[in-house]
Amino acid sequence: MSRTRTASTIDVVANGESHTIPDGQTLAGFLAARDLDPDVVVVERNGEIVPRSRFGELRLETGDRLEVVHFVGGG
Amino acid sequence: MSRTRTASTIDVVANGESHTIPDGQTLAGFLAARDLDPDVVVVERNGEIVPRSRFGELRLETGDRLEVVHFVGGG
Amino acid sequence: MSRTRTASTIDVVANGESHTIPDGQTLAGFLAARDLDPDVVVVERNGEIVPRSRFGELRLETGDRLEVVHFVGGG
Amino acid sequence: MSRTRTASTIDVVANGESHTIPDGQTLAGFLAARDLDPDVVVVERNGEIVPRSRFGELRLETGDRLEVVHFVGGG
Amino acid sequence: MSGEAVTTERASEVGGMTIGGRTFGSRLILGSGRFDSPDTLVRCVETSGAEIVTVAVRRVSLDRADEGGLLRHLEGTGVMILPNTAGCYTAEQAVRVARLARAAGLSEFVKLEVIGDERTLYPDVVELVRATRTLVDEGFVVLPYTSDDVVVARRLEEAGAAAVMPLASPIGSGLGVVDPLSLRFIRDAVAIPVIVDAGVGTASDATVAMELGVDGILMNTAIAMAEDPVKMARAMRLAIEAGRLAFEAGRMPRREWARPTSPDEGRVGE
Amino acid sequence: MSGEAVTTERASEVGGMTIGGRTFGSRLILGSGRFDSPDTLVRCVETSGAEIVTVAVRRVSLDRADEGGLLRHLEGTGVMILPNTAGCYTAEQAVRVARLARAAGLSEFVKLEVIGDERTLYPDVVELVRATRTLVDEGFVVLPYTSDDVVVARRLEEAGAAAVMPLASPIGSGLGVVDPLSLRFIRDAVAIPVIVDAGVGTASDATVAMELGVDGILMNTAIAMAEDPVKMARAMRLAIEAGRLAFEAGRMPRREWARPTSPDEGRVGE
Amino acid sequence: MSGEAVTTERASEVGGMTIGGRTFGSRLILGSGRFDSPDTLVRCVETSGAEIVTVAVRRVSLDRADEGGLLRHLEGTGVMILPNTAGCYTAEQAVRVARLARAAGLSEFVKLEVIGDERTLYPDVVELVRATRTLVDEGFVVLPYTSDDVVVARRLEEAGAAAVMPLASPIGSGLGVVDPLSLRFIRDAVAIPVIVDAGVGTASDATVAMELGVDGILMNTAIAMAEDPVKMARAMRLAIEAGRLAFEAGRMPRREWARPTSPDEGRVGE
Amino acid sequence: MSGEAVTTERASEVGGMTIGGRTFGSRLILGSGRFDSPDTLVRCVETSGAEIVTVAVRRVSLDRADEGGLLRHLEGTGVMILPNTAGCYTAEQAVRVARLARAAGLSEFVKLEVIGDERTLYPDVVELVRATRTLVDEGFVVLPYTSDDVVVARRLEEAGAAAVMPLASPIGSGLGVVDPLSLRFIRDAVAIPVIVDAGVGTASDATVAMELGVDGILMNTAIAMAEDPVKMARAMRLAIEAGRLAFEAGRMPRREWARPTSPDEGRVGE
Repeated sequence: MSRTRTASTIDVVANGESHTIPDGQTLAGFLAARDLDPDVVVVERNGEIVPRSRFGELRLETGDRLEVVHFVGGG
Repeated sequence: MSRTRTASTIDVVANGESHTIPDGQTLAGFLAARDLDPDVVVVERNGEIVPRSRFGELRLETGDRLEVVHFVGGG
Repeated sequence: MSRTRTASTIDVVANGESHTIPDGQTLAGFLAARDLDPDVVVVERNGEIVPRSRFGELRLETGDRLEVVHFVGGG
Repeated sequence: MSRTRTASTIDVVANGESHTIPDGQTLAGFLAARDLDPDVVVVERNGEIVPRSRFGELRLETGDRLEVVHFVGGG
Repeated sequence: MSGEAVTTERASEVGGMTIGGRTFGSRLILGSGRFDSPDTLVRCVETSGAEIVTVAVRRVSLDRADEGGLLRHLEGTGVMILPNTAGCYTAEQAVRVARLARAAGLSEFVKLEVIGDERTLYPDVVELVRATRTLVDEGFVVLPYTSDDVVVARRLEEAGAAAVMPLASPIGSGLGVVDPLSLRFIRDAVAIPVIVDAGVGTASDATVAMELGVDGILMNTAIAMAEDPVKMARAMRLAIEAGRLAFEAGRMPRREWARPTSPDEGRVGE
Repeated sequence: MSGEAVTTERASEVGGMTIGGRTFGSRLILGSGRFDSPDTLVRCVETSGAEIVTVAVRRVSLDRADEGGLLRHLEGTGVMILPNTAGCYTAEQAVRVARLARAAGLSEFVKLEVIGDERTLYPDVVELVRATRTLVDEGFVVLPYTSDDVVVARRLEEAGAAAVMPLASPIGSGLGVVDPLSLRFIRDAVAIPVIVDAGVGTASDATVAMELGVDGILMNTAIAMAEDPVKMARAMRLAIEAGRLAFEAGRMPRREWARPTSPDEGRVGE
Repeated sequence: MSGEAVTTERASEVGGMTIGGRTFGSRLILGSGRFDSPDTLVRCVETSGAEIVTVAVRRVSLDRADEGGLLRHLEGTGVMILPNTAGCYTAEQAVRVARLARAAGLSEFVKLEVIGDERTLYPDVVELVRATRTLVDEGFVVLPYTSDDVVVARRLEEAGAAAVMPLASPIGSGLGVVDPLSLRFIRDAVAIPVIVDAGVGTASDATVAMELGVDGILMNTAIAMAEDPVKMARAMRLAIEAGRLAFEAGRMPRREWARPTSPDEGRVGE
Repeated sequence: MSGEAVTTERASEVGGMTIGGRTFGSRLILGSGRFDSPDTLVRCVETSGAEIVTVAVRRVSLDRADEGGLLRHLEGTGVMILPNTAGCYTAEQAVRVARLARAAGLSEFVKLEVIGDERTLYPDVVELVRATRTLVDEGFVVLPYTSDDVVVARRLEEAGAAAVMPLASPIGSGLGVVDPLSLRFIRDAVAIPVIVDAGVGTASDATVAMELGVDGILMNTAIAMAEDPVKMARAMRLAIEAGRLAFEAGRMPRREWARPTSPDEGRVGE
């Protein structure tokens, strides 16, 4: 969070923490940059679920709030 | 309920059953006519509880719905 | 038990009841006369178990006490 | 047990341990020497219970086996 | 032994309980239903030491002279009358009956019942919370009969209930404390008094319940339907005191293997 | 409240029990083991109302001055001392200890224990029956600690035991009444008093046992090892009375479905 | 024995259960939490015969490569994934998590949890009913984890739940069926399947629950935390079948007195 | 599914038990009393997988042709016949019946019963130990039906019994395992097999018993008097296997407070 912010980056909040990402990065790009398989996660953006088919086109914007979840063991 | 109705009587519903009473009878009179001690009953008239102090002045009207209750054994 | 006793009969007690049988009858004969398969019964005579191999030769005597048992349902 | 034995002492076993006592000591004397109240103990000598009335006259002898017991807390 | 002396004795032994600002010397609340006569009821009140007696609100008979009413009989006992809303199946009905009860002028206390199932007489806890809120707003001191659900108990407390009254087992069943753990959960979760209501069938049930640390017990059928109600009333009174004392005394730990109470050492002839 | 007044009160409430021709006002027999001090023991005797206190027979210390003995402390309480044969594993040992105990001159009563297993402190019932016969022949009043086996109980009665004392659960375990059915079998099978001995852990256990119809309870650890022994002693006294009263009162029948205690008819607004 | 053969065998023995229009051959639902490895989980799925496995919805780690996800491991087993809303304390949270779960595209099924108390993990039944209504309106097949309150169970059914999942005792406690009566009340009161959820600790708990006539059991800790989870999974499978068969077979009546199984007449030497 | 295949499957799952030098694939011993027909018995033998079936010794009818005998029916099943001495009240009677049974030439095994009480059918353990000694001396393989008394169990082992068969509750009562602790005491105290005999009423009772670590169960009424005996026989077989597997698997620890099965961390929207 203390990284220098340049004109080419924006800040988003994902899973409760701030992330500085390239301006114009898509959701698919955001996941790929973190080695996440888009087929096993579900993403909510600003309270709305993003259909998996739109991961490639959706560009993240400053202040976006993301929840990126998957299934884990639970009873 | 099949009793003859004259000009000087009205019908009220008390505890779910119709009662034909003299027109102008007060609540106190209604109770007295049935040997009920006004000190141990509570009366609701048309959904409103009647304070005991008003039993003497309140005149019943045609179609009044009364609940006359008291305490019985219960757990 | 009140049957007439002649010279040619004797009385034995089997399973608690008196039986009048021909004098000289063997244990095998006793069982056969009652349609009992000697292979599925065990016989005690006067407190001693009779080996099955001796059923044919053993002649019953007056006053003998027999227990003739088999297996029935039980828990 | 390692005390020197003289002509004037004898050994008895009391409550499982050997005790060297003056020859001729009575049971009463034995108890008194150990600060024991004769009224609250019971004594068995060589398997026989000694009546309390005989504590004063009974002289212990070499090899006597004593059980000296009392009541303690127990359920 | 007079009723008064008894109360004094008990109060000094196991304390009383305070509900809605009033303190009661006895931890036993007695239901007045199903007694064979008002006289038996009164004797059970006296013998049990109860200082609170519940009653139901029902229509008077308008056709024949009524028996005069329960209150006349209970007057001499000095107990507090606690009206219930038994037989109500919605919050609205229960609120209506509570208001009628209060209009009798005895107190602001009400035992709130909102039943959800006729066979089990289980409460409808959703309606119960609603009715509690309404009545608390109107100034009632509300004692809701509830399930043994700890979350509901806390909601009732938040709604302003003066106590919670979870069941031990179904009303009138006499099955005793079926789920002691849930009652302890409630005891630990709320600050208001916990009164076990319903299910006690015999004295040991009352002792078991009190040992869980609850504040009191409301019972009715166990006494009224005992072969000798007056004797059972006395049993219950002692049972509740015994359970409370045991709770306060702190029981020994349980262990699966035996442990001698007489000393191992010093055995004869060893 | 003085100990004497208490005894009077209780005796009038639930009667006492008669063992070997002697009548006792209290149904509680107190074991004297494991108390933190003789003073606590004495206070528990008084508070519990016990009129019989068990003791063990052990060797005195010959090397150092002994503490003076338990009897001195109990003298003032007026209780009957009941010596036990705890720690004996054969009939012969138990008989020997019983004779020593009787020689103390207090009474002919003995609580007969013949242990068969060190971990569970279960009785050896074969030896127990033998020892009972011997001691009865010698004029003892024998109270054998036994299992909950109804056949053994009857054998002990036949052997002349003055009472049978079946366990509720292992000595010192505090597990309560594990097998109520077997205790009732015994209660129904013998004419002599049945005293539950061992296993009671808290007040409700005592109430449960008494509700089975037994005549009394012998307890020790439940009181001695409670956090507050004196308070638990009081709890136990009330618990036993409550259970006895409930037994005599005759409990209501159990039922699985609920049954209302307030009348179904006459409900408001129907 | 292959998983498939097993399913066939069981289906023919005790039938399966149908929830939300889907039929499952096994009456056991397995929770996937607390296993020491995905491999153990998969083996337990196979050994238990479970055809439904619950999972939780949690944030992925954005900082380090994640382990790849549970789904990859379960893919080969052919089970239906049943997401839960564990950890939610309001209807809103639970609805949100349910929507996220559905967006994974696996099914419309959701195990609905709305917790009301952190220590007991008891449901908040008021919120639970609200959340059920919302999710049913959105087309979900809702399986709510609920208390053993029969009135709430009926409300959930009215709200459109596809099954009700009452607890047997607290989640992860292993205390078994604490209140069998309440579970039977529920079984009798609703037409939808009843799945016991939470509390089973060992095989006999599962058998006891099934003998009450419920349709299935959801379990997790009892298998995951057994010393040998795979063996316990097999035990549970058999235990559930045994309980179901016994329920269908109709047990003998209980009686307090003994009754001989061998004939009284014809005894030797009489 | 054929009986043989089943035995193979089970043997591989939970092992068998070895008594008196003979190994049996099944841990279930079936009593043959009270069945509605020999045919039902035979089907229950097959379905339960039992390899030992008990029978009683009774006088044949000398007046009318007898039904042919139980043995003919059981011949095809391959089970071992285990004669009992049911109905005997002294060691002498029991020894006599055991000798008669052995003279049938089937085996040296005998289920030894010496009853001490007609109402409870409790064993007379003093006579039982005597009879065991006599029969062991004569070369019998003795399986005594006994109480749940650990000391008696050890005495029976010392007397040469090949197994001990403690009751779970009275014969024919169906009350299940009343005192699990005593059964575990026995299990820990003897090296010979422990077979629970009497009291099992439904499948879960069998599972509970097996989870205590006993080696097997003898049952009769629970199957014969079920509404559908054949189905109950299958339930029992699975219940025993489930209980044994759970015992071997090692159950999770019990805890009073809940513990989540889904992770606390990573919840959505925190």
